[in-house]
Amino acid sequence: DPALIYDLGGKFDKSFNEAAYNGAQRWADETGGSFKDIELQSEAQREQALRRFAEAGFNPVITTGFSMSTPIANVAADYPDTKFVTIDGYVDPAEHPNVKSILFAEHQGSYLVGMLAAMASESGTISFVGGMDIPLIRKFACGYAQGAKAVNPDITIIANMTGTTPAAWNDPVKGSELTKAQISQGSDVVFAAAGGTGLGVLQTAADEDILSIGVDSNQNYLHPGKVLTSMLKRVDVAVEESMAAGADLETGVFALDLSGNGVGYALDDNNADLVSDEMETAVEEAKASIIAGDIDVHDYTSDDSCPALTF
Amino acid sequence: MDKMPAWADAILVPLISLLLAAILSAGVILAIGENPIEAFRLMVDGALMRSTGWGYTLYYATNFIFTGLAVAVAFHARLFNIGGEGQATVGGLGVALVCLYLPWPHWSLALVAACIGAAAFGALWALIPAYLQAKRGSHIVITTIMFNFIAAALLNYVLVNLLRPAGQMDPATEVFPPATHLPTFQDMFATADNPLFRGAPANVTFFLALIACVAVWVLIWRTRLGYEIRAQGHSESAARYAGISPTRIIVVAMLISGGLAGLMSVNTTMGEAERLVLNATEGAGFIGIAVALMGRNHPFGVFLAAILFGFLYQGGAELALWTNIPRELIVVIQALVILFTGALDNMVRMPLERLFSRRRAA
Amino acid sequence: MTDTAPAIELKGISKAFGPVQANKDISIRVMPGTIHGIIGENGAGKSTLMSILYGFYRADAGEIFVGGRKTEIPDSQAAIAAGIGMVFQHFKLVQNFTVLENVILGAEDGRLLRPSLAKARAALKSLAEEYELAVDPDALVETLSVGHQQRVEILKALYRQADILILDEPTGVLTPAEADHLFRILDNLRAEGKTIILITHKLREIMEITDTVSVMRRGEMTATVKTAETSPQELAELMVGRKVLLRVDKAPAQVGETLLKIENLRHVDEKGVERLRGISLDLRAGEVLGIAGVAGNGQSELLQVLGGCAEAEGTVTLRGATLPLSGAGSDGRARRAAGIGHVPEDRQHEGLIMPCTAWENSVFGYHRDPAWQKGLIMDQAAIRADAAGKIERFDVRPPNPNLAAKNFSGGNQQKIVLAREIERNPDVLLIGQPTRGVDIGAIEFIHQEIIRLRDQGKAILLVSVELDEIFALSDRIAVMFDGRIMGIRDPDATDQRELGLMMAGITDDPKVALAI
Amino acid sequence: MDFLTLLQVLDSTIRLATPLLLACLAGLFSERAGIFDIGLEGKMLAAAFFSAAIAAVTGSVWLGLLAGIAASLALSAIHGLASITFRGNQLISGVAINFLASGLTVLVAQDWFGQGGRTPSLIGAGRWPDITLPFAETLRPVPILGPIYAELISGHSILVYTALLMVPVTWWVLFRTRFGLRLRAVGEAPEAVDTAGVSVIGLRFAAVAICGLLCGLAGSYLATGLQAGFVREMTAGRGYIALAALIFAKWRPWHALGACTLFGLLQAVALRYQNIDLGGITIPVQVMDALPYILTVVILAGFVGKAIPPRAGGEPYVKER
Ligand SMILES: Nc1ncnc2c1ncn2[C@@H]1O[C@H](COP(=O)(O)OP(=O)(O)OP(=O)(O)O)[C@@H](O)[C@H]1O
Ligand SMILES: Nc1ncnc2c1ncn2[C@@H]1O[C@H](COP(=O)(O)OP(=O)(O)OP(=O)(O)O)[C@@H](O)[C@H]1O
Ligand SMILES: [Mg+2]
Ligand SMILES: [Mg+2]
Repeated sequence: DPALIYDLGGKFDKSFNEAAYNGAQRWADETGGSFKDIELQSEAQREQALRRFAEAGFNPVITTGFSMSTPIANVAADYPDTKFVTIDGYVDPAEHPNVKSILFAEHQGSYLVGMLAAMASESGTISFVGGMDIPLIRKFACGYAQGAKAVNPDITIIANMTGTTPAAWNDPVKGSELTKAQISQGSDVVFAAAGGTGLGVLQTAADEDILSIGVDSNQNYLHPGKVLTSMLKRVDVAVEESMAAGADLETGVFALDLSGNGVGYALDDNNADLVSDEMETAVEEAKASIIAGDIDVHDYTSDDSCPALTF
Repeated sequence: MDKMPAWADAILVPLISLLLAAILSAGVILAIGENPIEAFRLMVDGALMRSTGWGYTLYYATNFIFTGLAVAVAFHARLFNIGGEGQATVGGLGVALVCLYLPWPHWSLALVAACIGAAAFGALWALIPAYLQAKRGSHIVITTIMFNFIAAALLNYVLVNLLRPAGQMDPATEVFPPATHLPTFQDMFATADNPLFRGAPANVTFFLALIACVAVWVLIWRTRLGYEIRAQGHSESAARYAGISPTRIIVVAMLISGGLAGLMSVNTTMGEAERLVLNATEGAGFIGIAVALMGRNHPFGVFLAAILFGFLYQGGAELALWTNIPRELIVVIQALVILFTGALDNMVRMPLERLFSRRRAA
Repeated sequence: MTDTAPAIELKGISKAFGPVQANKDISIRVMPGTIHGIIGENGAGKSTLMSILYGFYRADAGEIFVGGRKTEIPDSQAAIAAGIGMVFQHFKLVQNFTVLENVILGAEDGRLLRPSLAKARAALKSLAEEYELAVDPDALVETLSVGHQQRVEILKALYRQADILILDEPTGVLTPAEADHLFRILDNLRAEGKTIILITHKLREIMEITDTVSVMRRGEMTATVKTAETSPQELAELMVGRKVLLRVDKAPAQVGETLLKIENLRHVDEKGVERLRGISLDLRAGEVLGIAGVAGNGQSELLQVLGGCAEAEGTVTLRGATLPLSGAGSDGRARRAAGIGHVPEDRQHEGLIMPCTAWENSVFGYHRDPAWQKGLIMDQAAIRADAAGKIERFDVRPPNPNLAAKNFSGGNQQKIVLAREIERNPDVLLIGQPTRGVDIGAIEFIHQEIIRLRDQGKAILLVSVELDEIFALSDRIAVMFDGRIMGIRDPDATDQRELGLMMAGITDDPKVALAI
Repeated sequence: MDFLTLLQVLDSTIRLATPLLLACLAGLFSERAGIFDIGLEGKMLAAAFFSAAIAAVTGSVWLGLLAGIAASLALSAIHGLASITFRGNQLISGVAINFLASGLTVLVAQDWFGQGGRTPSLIGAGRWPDITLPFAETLRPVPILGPIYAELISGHSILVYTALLMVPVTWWVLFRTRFGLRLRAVGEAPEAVDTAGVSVIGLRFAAVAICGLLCGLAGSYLATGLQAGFVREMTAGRGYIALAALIFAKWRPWHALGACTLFGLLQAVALRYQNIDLGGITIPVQVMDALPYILTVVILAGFVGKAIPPRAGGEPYVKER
């Protein structure tokens, strides 16, 4: 059986980890298989969970969150017959042939929702609320800004991070205040990439009657008609496919980007009225250009810099 | 003089308190629809019945010993150091700098230097609250809480902007060079045909923690400084009468306390992660308060309480691994243990005292 | 025998604190309109008995009758309802409340404070006139002198319309004048038909004011006698169970050179109040210099400054060498090194660390001496051995150096401190209130030790609020008032009356009078 | 900073200060009676969860409020039992309560809703509506005062006004009533209260209960006023900040208002101004984040000096040694 290890944010975060859980559940429903999963509660537990699952014969062992890459690198060699998957993490395939690293091109997805935000904005100011200030979140913000500027070069983009400790993933009150502050600075579309904090952002945006953009999972349903779209990161697909492949999993480094629908934006009944046909056409064109390589979306983590936005 | 024998107070009371905590915990487990006996069996099995389990239990215990001792030393001077968390965080920075920027021929030398680094950084972080308490009367409880938040921000800044290798996603330093890797229990005790402690993070730092227990005991009850710390803690006016400078004692006690808290990071950062990560302390600074209070601020009590909490951590991890019980159950069990052994102990002691004095009268 | 019921009758009262049997089967009757004295050694159980009567503690066994009726007194509320008021040995006042607030606490009328305060203000005014109990109703209690705080306690009881008033060691902290004043009040109260129970260690007071007196020993009531039919000697023997010397035997002093010279000493306390306003004194070898004065006139600060517990300005020389009075070298350690010993006024908060053992306390202040060190750690064996010796020589009971200081009785705690300071053989010994709250047996011993030290040629500075003690021990008496020395007298050439006037700031000396 | 921004910062200050103020006044009652309480955080958290959970289930924010208060009172009862009845260590009891609330809220939330320790999002009557004060819209055009009234003073939930009202109420209760006199006395000298014939235990339990009540309001405001639901650890250290504010305020109600407003303001400012650019040198976001804490330390060290707590605080009342 496969096993799934969620990152510290927990299984039901309505975004990243929950997407992994949904993928696993879908696989289980479709195949009738079963899987084991665990929510971590401490740093030292990372290796422990990997080892215990490997020893108990689970294969593959799938993990979410970049923090798992180092522990996997530490244990992989001890269990050569077990396949490990790190989602968002990178483990050198030359050193550890039994590890599959799945990375997402979040900047590309963010670029698309950035375009949508700029098109939907009437005030010419849009904003971003990040969770903890780490490079990954800056990658979201940077792609978002670049996409928005592609539509409207004069657009103002306000980017705020909730905090510098892990508590920043779970402070909806602060998320709400940040949103209110951004609204008062003129923002009328806000993109939240902030875990549980994002729920406060979406809520406040709905309360104050501006548009918001969800992240990771499709969060459009949270406030129908108020969430412009969600930046999708198909962790569910990655997990489902890994589970389906089972022990025969192909290892190595895989980058899931727009071309493979690894990232994207959500369009459903809840936001159908918000996204006009022109908007959709423009975004689809950009998507094609990105896939074709005509548009280069800058990846913040490639050089720790962002041409479109200063932090 | 006393109302009941010392052994009853030291052993019977905590045991009965623990039992009460266990019974209530079982009730909680029942309430969420799980089997408490099975849960307990899993915890004991995972934490105590296998060498690897012990390896984890002792790893966590090592953290709690250091932070517990830190709180205890400050407490003897009547200072409530809630800042163990921040001091350990900054201590980790000291460890990282020592391990990353100095070349080490052998782990033992690196360990000594890392200990100095950790203790120095931790002590430094305690120095400002101590100085403000001594000189300005700023309440140390508040300043140390504030310094926890400030430490988190500082570490975040350093990791994100300064120490993180370019291109790495994790806000963490790169892995320390192999020469600084500490021997784990596996390295020390496993043989070819008996893979003891396989993969467990317990390492030589545990023995350092034991040494720290003894050292703190000697310090508090055998040295002049300890004598002065206790005097100051019991009565500031008496200390002044004896020519003991309150400022000096406050500062020195907090430096030692901060140093001990900082030493915890040797275990997590050098021993386990082998790199500096963002939330390496994981609340051990706060657990240290409970450990110290439960251990009655005595190093041996701190040691026992630390093992107990180590067991709870590791047992809880096993529980989460094999059942659907959410990890928060362990937090609840910890709360009940702290409540019954630390705050409601008189609920057990009072009837026991009556029992003993009636038996004596008879 | 008349057939009036006793105001108070206790039958078979017993009370144990853990293993300590504080009261054993005690019975006592107090007739209305009388003053009944209770005496007994420290720890005899006097305070415990009265606290039971006042509902502060609950007796393990026994019955209480008030005015002939059996009364249950489970708490102080019941005692107050029964007309009992009590002034505790340690006042039960809220320090940062005003006098008025303290008086109405628990006896308010209605839920709002304003009407209660107004009513109490009026009542206090009439009580003050009736009994000479004037106190500023709006003063914070912490700013009041001990004597005034006691008045507040008495006012509290009277405001609650107590008919029976219990006073636990009320004169321990008062000057002779204040004590006289108190006794006048008690007389008035008795004349009005109120009943008073008075606990004291001072036989003179018993003889002066009480009608009957009960003696307690080790938790038991050993005797109740009519005051008119007994003598101080008899009472003392009943208390201690053996003969006691009520006065100190001493030879004339062999005075030598001046050891400690104090010039123009000034000290300002934390609140900015000038406590010492230019003190000059000479202390000579082989003499006891007694400092008399009402508590709070700077005697405590004088001891603190000389002992290195507080900073000051001025000059102090010891054998000609100047002692620093502030900054480095002005702390207690430096003073001890210079040869000044210090028995502090407050043994529980300064002289001892209560939770620590007797042997640990036996080197307190001297704990840095090389003799007590073995490398980096303290030489426990040496300290214990030394402590055992001191305990034996000073007859500390129980003779167990491993017992925590808090587990010794007050008298024995004092002996531990004295043993520590005296055995160091200091050239100058500062002693504050050596026998405060200590019973007759222990007082005798402590006084002998002080005189023995004097006869060895040491200089002793004695601060005491007990004029009797000052007279008994001193070779010269300096009186302090408001941070100044009012004058120095020869004990044989003065009397309590003159000193009492000087303590109140009244003097014939024009030079001093001008300075005030 | 223009006038409108200033108003918005102050508006945000009021919102952020409200839970702090309620918790701070809660602590004030408890500590004035001599019971130290570092469990404010836990009580707020429990109240936040139960008010959100019950509001989600019943759709009534008022029932939620009652449930939140009940939960907070239950924890208060534990604290009282430990520190008053059984004379336990008040600090340990507080630490235990914080752990208990942190674990139980998530455990129960998971058991009831299965959403990872979250309650469902509240809608409609499950949340506190913002109250528009009379004439807010009419007066808005008035220069300066109009916007202040309409933007800043009007438009908060009822709990905000309750919190503000609690300041004079607390002052009045403490300093103008019999109960207040006794409560203050029991925190300074319980033996004086006892010998005056008043029950120390009764008074202290009353104080602890009031503390529970106010923490209940604070939690309810967090989860059903500021937010639309509960998430784990949503108090995020506010209980500790309230404690800091209490010491800062030297245990006085009006000062508590000042201290909480100051902390709220610092947070509001830090939220709004990240990465300040000072002529080429950017102040990193971490500094802005830590700023409220740094300033707290600076203020404490520089301006407050020694804060003297109620004298009997933290010590159980023991008659017999
Ligand atoms: N609070 C206490 N706890 C335990 N033991 C105590 C306590 N108070 C007193 N004792 C013990 O009880 C004994 C009797 O105390 P008590 O106060 O009656 O002494 P005493 O014989 O009157 O001495 P002294 O005359 O010097 O005051 C003491 O020697 C002490 O060991
Ligand atoms: N609250 C208490 N808890 C335990 N033991 C106590 C307590 N109060 C008094 N004792 C002990 O009971 C005994 C009688 O004490 P009590 O205070 O009644 O003596 P006392 O006659 O008033 O002495 P003193 O003259 O010193 O005031 C002593 O041994 C004392 O140590
Ligand atoms: Mg005694
Ligand atoms: Mg007494």
